Amino acid sequence: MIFSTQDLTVKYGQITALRDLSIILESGELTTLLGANGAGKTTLLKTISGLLKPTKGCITYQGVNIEGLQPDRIIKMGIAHCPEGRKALPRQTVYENLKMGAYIRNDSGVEKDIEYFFERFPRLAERRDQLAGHLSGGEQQMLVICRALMSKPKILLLDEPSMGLAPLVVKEVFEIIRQIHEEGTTILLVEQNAKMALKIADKGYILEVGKIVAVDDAQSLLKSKAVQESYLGG
Amino acid sequence: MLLQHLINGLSIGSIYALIAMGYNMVYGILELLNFAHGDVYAVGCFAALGLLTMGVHPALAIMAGIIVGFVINLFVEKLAYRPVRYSGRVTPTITAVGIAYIMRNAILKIWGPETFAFDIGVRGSNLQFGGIIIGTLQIYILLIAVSCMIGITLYLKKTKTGQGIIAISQSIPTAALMGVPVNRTISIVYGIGGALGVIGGILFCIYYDSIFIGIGFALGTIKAWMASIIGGVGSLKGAVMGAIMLGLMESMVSGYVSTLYKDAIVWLLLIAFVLIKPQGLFPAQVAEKI
Amino acid sequence: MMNLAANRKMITIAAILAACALPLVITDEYALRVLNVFFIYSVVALSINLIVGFCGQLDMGRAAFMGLGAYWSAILAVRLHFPFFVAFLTAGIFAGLVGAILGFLCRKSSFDYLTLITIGFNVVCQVVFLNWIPVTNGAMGIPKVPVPEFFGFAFDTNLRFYYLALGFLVVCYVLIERITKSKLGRAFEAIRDDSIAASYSGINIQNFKVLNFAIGSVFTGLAGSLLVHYTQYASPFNYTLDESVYQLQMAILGGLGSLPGSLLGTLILVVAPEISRSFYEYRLVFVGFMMVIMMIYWPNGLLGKAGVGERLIGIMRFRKKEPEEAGR
Amino acid sequence: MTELVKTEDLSKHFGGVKALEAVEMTIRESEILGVIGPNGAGKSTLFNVITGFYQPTRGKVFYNGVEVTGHRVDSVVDKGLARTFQNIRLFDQMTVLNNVLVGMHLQIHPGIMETLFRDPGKGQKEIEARDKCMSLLKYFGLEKDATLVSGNLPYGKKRKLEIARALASDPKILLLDEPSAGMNPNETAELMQLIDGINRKGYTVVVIEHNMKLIMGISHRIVVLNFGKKIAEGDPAAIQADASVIEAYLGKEED
Amino acid sequence: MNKRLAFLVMLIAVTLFGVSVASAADTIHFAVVGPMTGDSAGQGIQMKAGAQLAVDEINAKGGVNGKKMTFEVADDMATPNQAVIVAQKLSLDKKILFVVGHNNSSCSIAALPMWEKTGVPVISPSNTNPTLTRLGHKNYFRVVVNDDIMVNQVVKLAVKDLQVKKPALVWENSDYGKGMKDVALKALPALGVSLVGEESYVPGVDRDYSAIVTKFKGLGADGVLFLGDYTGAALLAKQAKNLNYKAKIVGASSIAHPKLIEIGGPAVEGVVSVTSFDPNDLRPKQAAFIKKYDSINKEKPGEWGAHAYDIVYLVKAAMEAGATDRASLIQKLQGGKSFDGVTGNIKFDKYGDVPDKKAFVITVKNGSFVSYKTK
Repeated sequence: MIFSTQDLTVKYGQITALRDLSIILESGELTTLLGANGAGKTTLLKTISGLLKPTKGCITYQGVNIEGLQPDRIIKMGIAHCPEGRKALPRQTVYENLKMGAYIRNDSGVEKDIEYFFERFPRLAERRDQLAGHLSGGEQQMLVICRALMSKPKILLLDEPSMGLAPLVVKEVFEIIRQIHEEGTTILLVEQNAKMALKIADKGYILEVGKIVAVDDAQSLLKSKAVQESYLGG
Repeated sequence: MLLQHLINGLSIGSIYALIAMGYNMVYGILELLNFAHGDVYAVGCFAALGLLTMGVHPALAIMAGIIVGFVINLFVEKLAYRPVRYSGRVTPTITAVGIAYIMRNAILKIWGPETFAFDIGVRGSNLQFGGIIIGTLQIYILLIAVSCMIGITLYLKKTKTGQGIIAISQSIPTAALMGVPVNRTISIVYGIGGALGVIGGILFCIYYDSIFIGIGFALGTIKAWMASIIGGVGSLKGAVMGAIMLGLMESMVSGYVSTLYKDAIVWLLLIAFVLIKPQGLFPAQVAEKI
Repeated sequence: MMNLAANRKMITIAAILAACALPLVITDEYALRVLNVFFIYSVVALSINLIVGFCGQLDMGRAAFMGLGAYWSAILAVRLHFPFFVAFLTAGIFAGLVGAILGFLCRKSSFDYLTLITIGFNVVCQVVFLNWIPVTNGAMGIPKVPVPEFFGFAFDTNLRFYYLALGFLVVCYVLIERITKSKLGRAFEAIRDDSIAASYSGINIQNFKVLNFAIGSVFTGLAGSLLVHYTQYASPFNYTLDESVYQLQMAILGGLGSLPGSLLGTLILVVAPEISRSFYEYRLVFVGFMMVIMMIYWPNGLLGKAGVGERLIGIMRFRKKEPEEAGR
Repeated sequence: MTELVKTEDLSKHFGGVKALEAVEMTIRESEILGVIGPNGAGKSTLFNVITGFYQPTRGKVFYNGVEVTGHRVDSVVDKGLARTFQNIRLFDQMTVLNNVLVGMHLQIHPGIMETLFRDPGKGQKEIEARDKCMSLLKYFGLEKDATLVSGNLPYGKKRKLEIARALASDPKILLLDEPSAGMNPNETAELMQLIDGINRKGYTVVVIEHNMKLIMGISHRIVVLNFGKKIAEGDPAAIQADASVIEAYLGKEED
Repeated sequence: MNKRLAFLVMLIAVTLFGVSVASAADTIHFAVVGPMTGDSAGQGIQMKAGAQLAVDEINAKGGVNGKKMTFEVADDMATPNQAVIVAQKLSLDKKILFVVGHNNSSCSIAALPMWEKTGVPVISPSNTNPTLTRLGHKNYFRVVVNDDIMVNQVVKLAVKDLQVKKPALVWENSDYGKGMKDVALKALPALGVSLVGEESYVPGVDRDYSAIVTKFKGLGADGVLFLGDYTGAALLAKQAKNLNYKAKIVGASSIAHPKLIEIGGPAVEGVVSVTSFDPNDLRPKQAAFIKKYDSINKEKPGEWGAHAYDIVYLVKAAMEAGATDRASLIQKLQGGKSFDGVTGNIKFDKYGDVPDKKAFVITVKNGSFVSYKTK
């Protein structure tokens, strides 16, 4: 176990977004988090990465409680959050976006890593000096994932990477995620596209109105009748 | 004559440009209508004056003034703006007006409303081309303005903190997720804004060999704001161009229309400009979403 | 519910009666004058509240409209010998018209620009008051403005004027309260809270903004007119930007969106400087601190609604910055 | 069935992005029309162009046969449209009742005399409006919250209040933008009944949704958008069987 | 709510009953009214300092007819509306015998009717606008030479002594500058010269005069009549020098201030000004006053301080001649003998002006003011 939350409760004003939520991530595993809009998935990721402060509960990472730390501290510890909605920095170039991803790094390998991503995703390389705001949706998503990886995270939090992307691009994005996973990064994936997410995941949590309602390995969830009905459009 | 008026306008414009750059740091990046900008840097300029009259070396006094501007803005940001950072537009605007009042009256209490000589021993000479006279000081000021602009642009473009600042201007949460220490970086933005203001303010004082309370609000905040709006909010280049346009406009109106109605005419021109070209000369693209 | 409404009415009537009886206790001419000025400034604060508090348009040049009303009235009364009530009423209409025109020009302007334009308009008005000598008599101003007079009854003492000013305040207060509680006021508040949702409720945002500006300006203009007939002297130095900010502070101190708050805020800022010399000397620093502290801890003002309902916050959000995040 | 709204070649481009491209669609009287498609497919843009919030780059919008292209939002609303929003947009500082009264903006015409010379809330028009709003609130189970500040309501009630506000203007067409977002299955079921009830009262309803259960359960007709284009139109059964829809939106069954 | 209510009640109570404590009858009370806060506070504070010096001297020597003098200070904030409120307050205070003030002509115009109601003599140290004494207020006096006299002398100085052929005019846009400009526009044609250019500036705001200088240079003006404040004059001189414009600068009273040289430096060499008070006056009486004032206030007196000082002594003289209350003071002042103060000879005419008072001419030479010999 590399990471866990215990009894996490988060409130927006009077609204409780998460209620006593506990999850566990095993090192090197891809865990997916499923649930309807407003179930609290994004809230959970924001809380982990320090954007939101839980009212109650505890977040443990490598045996240390990181609850309450500022986002810049948390990313330094090796947890990168790739936010939903393709949050590229639109007024900066592709290159600058990637460089921003390495904001916390002071080593000399940054340029080399950027070149590595450019090699791996030639489409980004082509647009190296274009403003990120001018990229297509799929390219932006690619960029945002690469940017998150630039910090060399041990855990990657991915928030709906397939949102609003064409099916083909979605496939591509999932392929990237699968590769990152294979390279040994621990991933927490939030997805609406439940079927695809479960296919590449090791384990899945199902969230409903701020609560975990089911947890199982991905294959069993994929086959579960209830899950199919609620989340696979059955 | 026209050429001389143009040169006069250009030199006032370049002073406005320096002040506007500092203003625009905050306005462009954090969207705060910083009514306190002028009065904060005026404190820095008066601090420099205080040291000068105590016999401190001018270079040291000016450095100290710049540091004072930097530090005051750090404190003001922490105490007055950070608590209302996410409270919409009106709230921080009003706190800024409050800070302006506090600063201005602090100056009034300590130094009073008088005009003081501001003499650092630099005397510009004049270059004459035909009938046109250009002061060397004017050239220096223009050079300082341009090099500050280049310096800031490079700082924002090439340094890590600079890139962090640009990221913050686009989305605070996203920047935070990149590991940008948001509060510290925003403090730096305010600090630089204050320091740039002091540089502009001190050049103003040197150019006119005098300092008085009005360099803050009337000649600082308001002109910087006008320049930012002419240039387009959030564009450093725009602020500089806007400031120079403003200087030229004032000079031309004084020279060819009327000194009596100068302020009114310049304001009316600005209002007309805003109504015709609300995005300014160098607009930033914004799309409203629902 | 019913009981509360009835009580409120009783309290209001009692307050008005008490105000009417006040001169029996207070006979000091100076105190009466301060109260008279307070009544008039209250109307200005109410009009600012209508514009800034209810409609969310940050107007920082209200003194210009006071000046427009004052000069219009002074010129009509002194130069053209119109009777008081004609000068007074047309001053309100004139200020309202100018407000409508300015509002119309700014109808599409964003928050920043409107604020800038109102400041600019204040400067322009002052320059015109100062320099359009044939009409405004420039820096020397227009002296000997006649005292208010209705059908031969002159309000020429502080006591008589007290009732006129009180009546003026009561009428303006009632009218403004009715406006804010009508369809009109709801539309203003809707624009302030969410202009997009407001337009989807069928509100023509631009027209209502213009209307709001015009109505506010009518009241400001009337107050300006009444004050000039009271001080009997119109001077360009009364309508400066500093004056505008001071008036704005009256509305802020009491609470934007709260009408009784405007009265309280005005009372404090008009009366307190007269009480204490030291307050007098440091009043500007005081209001400076007050503006900062109020905005941070008490954004709704002294009599604004308490709790989460920060009236100001909905006006224009930092959408790109998602206020709920990183706000710690 | 009469066509209340008709679009012709409706296109909206943002810079180089074609958010809507040559969409031709109709809204028919008394139907429940579902609009589905992946995020970013142009569903909200379609709403925004139809209601006048965006000016279309190309094409026309007709309402009851009258062209309304380029009209301001409020004048389109005046033709009998009302909507709710994806991210709830209430007047947060106003009371629940006042929110609904704002919704009635176009129905109340109190006149200057009533505004200025009657006690607040005592005018004839005002009383009638309040009564109507209260009965509307009652229908949504919000009558007890009428005097609360709307910003303090819980999420579910906010959603209902938004619908109530939209209905207050007595629209012919009600546009609902992801009304079930953030609702649990029970709430969603309740919402489905509510929408159905509204439709039975004679309102035409258009719904943007991701929730397939809801959309397939109540829609009479479904329009599918993808990349700004209409890729399919038909009754729920047909849509579920449509290959292009499955590929773009519902997802292929095989690997 | 209760706390707020209590606060409110307290506030009202304090206002209404906060009448100042009555004091012994054997003191002479008066008031100094001027801008004590804000941008022109410096002038009001000088008025206060001048009056204070006089009062201290008088009291140290046993007072006036055995009574000590004391005064209170009120702030008109340089705004007419506030001036009226101050007048309302103090004019009803029976103790107040007379008023030193106001500083701004607009404040005087606004407040004089109020002072007149209770017959308070108002003696201004600095209102120079000629129209003020023609408004018909019997209680109004000023010890300063009015602009009519002052500006006529400036014009004469420029045309006759300095041989200016093509004069240009700069005036500050205030009641003060405007009044002077009107006089100059009448005086110039009378001497047979016509103005080639006329510009204005906003005192305390405008700092750039290069457009004006460039314009005047283009018009070929050989002399500039500067009717405004010393800061403006100093900056104009500097910017003229920078632009190689060599016209003679002639000014009225308000530029004759040590700050002119401090700010203007070498650029103001040769500037000539008519003044009613010279801060470098070497005559024994004046020099003693200046030294004393300087040692207390760490600043040389300007005309405000000197005039306020004179006003107090002037009233002392009138009281020693038999004035006892407001009415008799006005009477004594109106028909008074001439009084010799540090600013010159004060004798009021029927309007309350001092037509006989002489203004003198000074010029800047080697970084200080010296007197200028007129022809």
